[in-house]
Amino acid sequence: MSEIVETAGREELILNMGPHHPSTHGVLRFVLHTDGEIMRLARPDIGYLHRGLEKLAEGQSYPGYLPFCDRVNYLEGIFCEQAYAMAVERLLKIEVPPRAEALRTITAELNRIANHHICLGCISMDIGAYTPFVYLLRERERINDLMEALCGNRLTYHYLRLGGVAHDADDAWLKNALAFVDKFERVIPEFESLIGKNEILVRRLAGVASICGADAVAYGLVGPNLRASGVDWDLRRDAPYSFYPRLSFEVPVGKGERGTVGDCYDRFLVRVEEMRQSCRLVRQAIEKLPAGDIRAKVPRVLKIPAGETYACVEGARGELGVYLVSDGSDKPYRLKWRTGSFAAMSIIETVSRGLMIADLVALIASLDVIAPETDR
Amino acid sequence: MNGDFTLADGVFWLLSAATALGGLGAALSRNIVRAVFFLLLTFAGVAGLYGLLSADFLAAVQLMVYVGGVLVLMLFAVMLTSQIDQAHQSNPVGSRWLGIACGAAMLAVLWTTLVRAPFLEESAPAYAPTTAELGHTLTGIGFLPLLAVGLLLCAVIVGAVVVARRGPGTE
Amino acid sequence: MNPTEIQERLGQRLGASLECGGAGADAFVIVPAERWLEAARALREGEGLDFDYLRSLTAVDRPAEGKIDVAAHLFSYKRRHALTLKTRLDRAAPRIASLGAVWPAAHWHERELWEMFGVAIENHPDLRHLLLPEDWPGHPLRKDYAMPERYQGIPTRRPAPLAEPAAGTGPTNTGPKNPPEAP
Amino acid sequence: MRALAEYLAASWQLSPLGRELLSAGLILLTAIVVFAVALLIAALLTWLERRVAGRVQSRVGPNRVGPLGLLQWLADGLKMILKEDVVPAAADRPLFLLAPYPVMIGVFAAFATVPFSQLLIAADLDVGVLYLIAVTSLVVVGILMAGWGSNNKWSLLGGIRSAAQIVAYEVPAALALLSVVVMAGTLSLQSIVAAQGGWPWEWYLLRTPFGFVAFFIYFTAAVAEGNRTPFDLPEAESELVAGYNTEYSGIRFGGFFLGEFANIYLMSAIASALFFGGWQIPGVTPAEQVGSVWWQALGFLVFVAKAGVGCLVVILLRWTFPRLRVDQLTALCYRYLAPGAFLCLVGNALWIVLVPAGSLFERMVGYGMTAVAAALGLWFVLRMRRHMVSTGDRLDLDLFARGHTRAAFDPAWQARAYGRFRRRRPGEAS
Repeated sequence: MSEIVETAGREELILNMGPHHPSTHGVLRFVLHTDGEIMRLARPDIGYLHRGLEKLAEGQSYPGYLPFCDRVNYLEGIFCEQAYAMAVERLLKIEVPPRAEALRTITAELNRIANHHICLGCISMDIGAYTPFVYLLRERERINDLMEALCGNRLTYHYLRLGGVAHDADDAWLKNALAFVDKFERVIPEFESLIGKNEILVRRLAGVASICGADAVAYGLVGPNLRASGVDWDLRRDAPYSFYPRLSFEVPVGKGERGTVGDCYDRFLVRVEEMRQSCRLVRQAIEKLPAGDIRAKVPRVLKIPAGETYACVEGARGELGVYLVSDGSDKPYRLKWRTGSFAAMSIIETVSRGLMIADLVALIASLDVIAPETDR
Repeated sequence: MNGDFTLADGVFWLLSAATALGGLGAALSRNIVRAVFFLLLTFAGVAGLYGLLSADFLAAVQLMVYVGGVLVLMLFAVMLTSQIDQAHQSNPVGSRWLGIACGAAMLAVLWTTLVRAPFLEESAPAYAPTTAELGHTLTGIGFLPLLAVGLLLCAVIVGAVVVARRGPGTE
Repeated sequence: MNPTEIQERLGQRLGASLECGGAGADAFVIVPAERWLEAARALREGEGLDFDYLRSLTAVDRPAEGKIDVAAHLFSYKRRHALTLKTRLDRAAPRIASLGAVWPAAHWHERELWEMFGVAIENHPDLRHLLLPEDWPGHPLRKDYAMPERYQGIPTRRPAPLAEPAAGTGPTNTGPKNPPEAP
Repeated sequence: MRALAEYLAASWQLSPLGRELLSAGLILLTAIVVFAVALLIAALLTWLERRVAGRVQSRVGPNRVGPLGLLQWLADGLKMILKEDVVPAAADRPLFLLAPYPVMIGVFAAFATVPFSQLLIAADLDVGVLYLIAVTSLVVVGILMAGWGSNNKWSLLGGIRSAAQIVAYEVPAALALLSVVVMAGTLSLQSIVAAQGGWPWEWYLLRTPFGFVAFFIYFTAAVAEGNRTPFDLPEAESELVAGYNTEYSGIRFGGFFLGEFANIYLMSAIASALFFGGWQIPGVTPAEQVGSVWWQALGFLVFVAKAGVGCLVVILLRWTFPRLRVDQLTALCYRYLAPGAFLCLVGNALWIVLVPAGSLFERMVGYGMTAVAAALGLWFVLRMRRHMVSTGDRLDLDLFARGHTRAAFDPAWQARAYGRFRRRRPGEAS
């Protein structure tokens, strides 16, 4: 019945996981070579969500491409917008008003929390616990409400503009955002005690699929995945941009608390801690919110002098970069997205050798890979 | 077996037919997995016959051990076999005549036993509980054999653990 | 180390004077295509350079000049400096060595480079299409790429959903009318 | 039952064959009643599961069909019956088609020995406990049939996982049950219940420390045998799609589904009968119960309530815990549960030899353990309350909620804030 392939004296079962498998987030396919439950090889097959966003950019005006940015990764729209906006602003040499920078930071950190909600929820769901996912979605709903009140959209925000942001936040909004942060800071320890310290979860994640720091760097892992592997690097702190230089926060690094450094559990913990730090950042940014304009003067028809730049922000999945090449016209000549999921996806094949099927699921979830961002 | 045809007779014939059919299916099926599933019919039929003979304890044990244990283990072994897609033939062709000879010999033995046995005619089957009696036998007169069997099984388990441990560990 | 120092040191190691440019984080060095791998190695292992992180590897098609520019964005976690390593390939027959041995991350980027720009990668262990179907024709990110009208018999464009379809072209609606016609 | 048959046969003056046919008919009738009851229980459990899941996940759950969604199971059942029963082209057809039956037979036949009350039992077999273990072992055969017959690799993996799991966990489950059997000295479920008492310290759960441990071992093993989270590996959605029933649709899927839910009730019922005193009412001896219809009814309610609590726990477990990995699952069984269950069996056997029945010591142990259990329960409730308070949530156990949502923020503010983005009709003032 099943194709069983003889390779080097071993029998392998070839399993097709996806593109419509419950735990391949988005549309994503893995070809598994297994020996019973043990994996010999897991080869990702991506491209099911390739929308040609880079090619599309070549036909759009500079401001006109902004809404497309949200679609690069629907879970961290603000970051994608910000990376693109920063690239354009750098080529145009525009100063963004401080109030706009602060608003960008506030929304970005809220977006980061919302993204980690999904990621942590998916980790617990993929290893069998459904309820934490729903609890996190419930909290995330409040972020969606806030974003909707601020910019009218719940997921693909289109909040940033070149040189600023679209809408100003009034006092009521800021008060509500603070109220959310206050409540959410109390929710995090509860989440930890509900699922994060659950012995089954710990045993399913700790020591599983460790990625050492050298490997993480070599394969270009970024953000929480990189930090979980023990590399202390955060663009917000180490290459400061936007409003971050005026805020203080800590960068969590994986310590291998229950297993080895860089295992799935470290990736889980780092994200939990990042949510806590994001709360701090939102609170500080609201407290220090400067008065003033929310948008710099930008000509209506944008022509950017020829040149090129690589701008990156610390997105929810780590470094999210835009390589923008301009030829002096009003449309990008070439635009390249450098995304965290792309790198994370490329390491799966190496890391997955010798894991069990259940571990692969945990690995995919804990790397927080998401198909649209990989495929663009 | 003089007297009227009773319902118990009907049930007996039904169960016997199921048992025999299951056995035939297991022997003749060309698909090894199906052959194992035919055995399920045989085992269940035998359990039913035990039940009919008011040996309810034996019936339950038959189901538990043969269906829950032996059959599942067989299925396990079959499903984990690597060349399962080629193994549609349950027996190599060469030994068919040998099999028939063995079967005939077995039949002869059974037939002789059947003919020679002095069957006692018992009018009504006794629906008396057998469990307590069995328990007393096992802990009384049958205690030593029980202990011996237990020791043997223990040794088997230890042996199996040792063998299993050596297997994947050495790779 | 600041960009000029990096550029100088790389020039020393390769024993050639290199075309440099850019400022700050966007500083770049252009190396000849045949010294691509050598330059990458030098940057990865060179004393004081230590570029351990390949941010991205991509290309820009410049049909006017008959070139394809390949750009590798590099960064060093150890030294905290960045550099863009570039090379210019002949657009007619672009060929380049694989950087996979230097940075494993390059493998997937190179597969994308190959399918999107048609840049042949030498010594790539697993050169297959990454994002596109295996039999997709052409290299979409080239400037002169024309989308095929059909792929495997499937139209690649659909009529604008709001436009009135010309008679006989669009799919015929055989189901119930929507909105239902008033009785 | 036999008395009824004798009575009817005598009053109708039947021939011997007629008598047999009558008793056969009565048996058939009983079987149908048992099947119907089990089916109804399973169907209601699906409602309970979804409703509890809803409350656990701070949503409402099914509330459209019938009052409080109570008829949801009927709608689901109808849907399943009406749906096409798809058989994959490459499947092993007979095995695929037959697979749900062993599962259903295994579970539903076991209901015959469930002592719902002192008199309400279809067949009080002398080998009751053994019969239960034997009949439920049919389930695994059905699952293997499904896994193999589907000709789907995920199904096969699920089937093999399931078989390994059930075979492994049958050992501790049976041993844990035997440790009660040793105490009662009988295999008949009715007699085991009768040997206990109504008060908690008379239950086998709290009478000896070994019984207490044995209960948890049995419960864990039974959850594992029933393929429920945290042991739901055979149908682990995020790993094996849906395991052995991936390819099933329509009523055949319904068979597996109902079998699973009937199994939840079955295991809770067995636990209730063997460890929690079954239908025993505190302060009422079995002899007093026999005569009165009202005591019988109360006993039935007591039993159903105890089993219901068991079901609730199983359901709550599912919505709380992550799932184990295959190697952890088998390690748990072979390393801890099986030896533990064996120790309980030996411990209980020694207990009956060493501790005289009805002695002061035995009673003191019972009281002490009851106190400890009550303290543990209280601690659990308080802990839960503390967590609730710290997040600002409120305890919302209302299973019969008709549905309400709470706005995250002040609704008036939200309406005003969103209003800015509402598309204005032409001519409307901003």
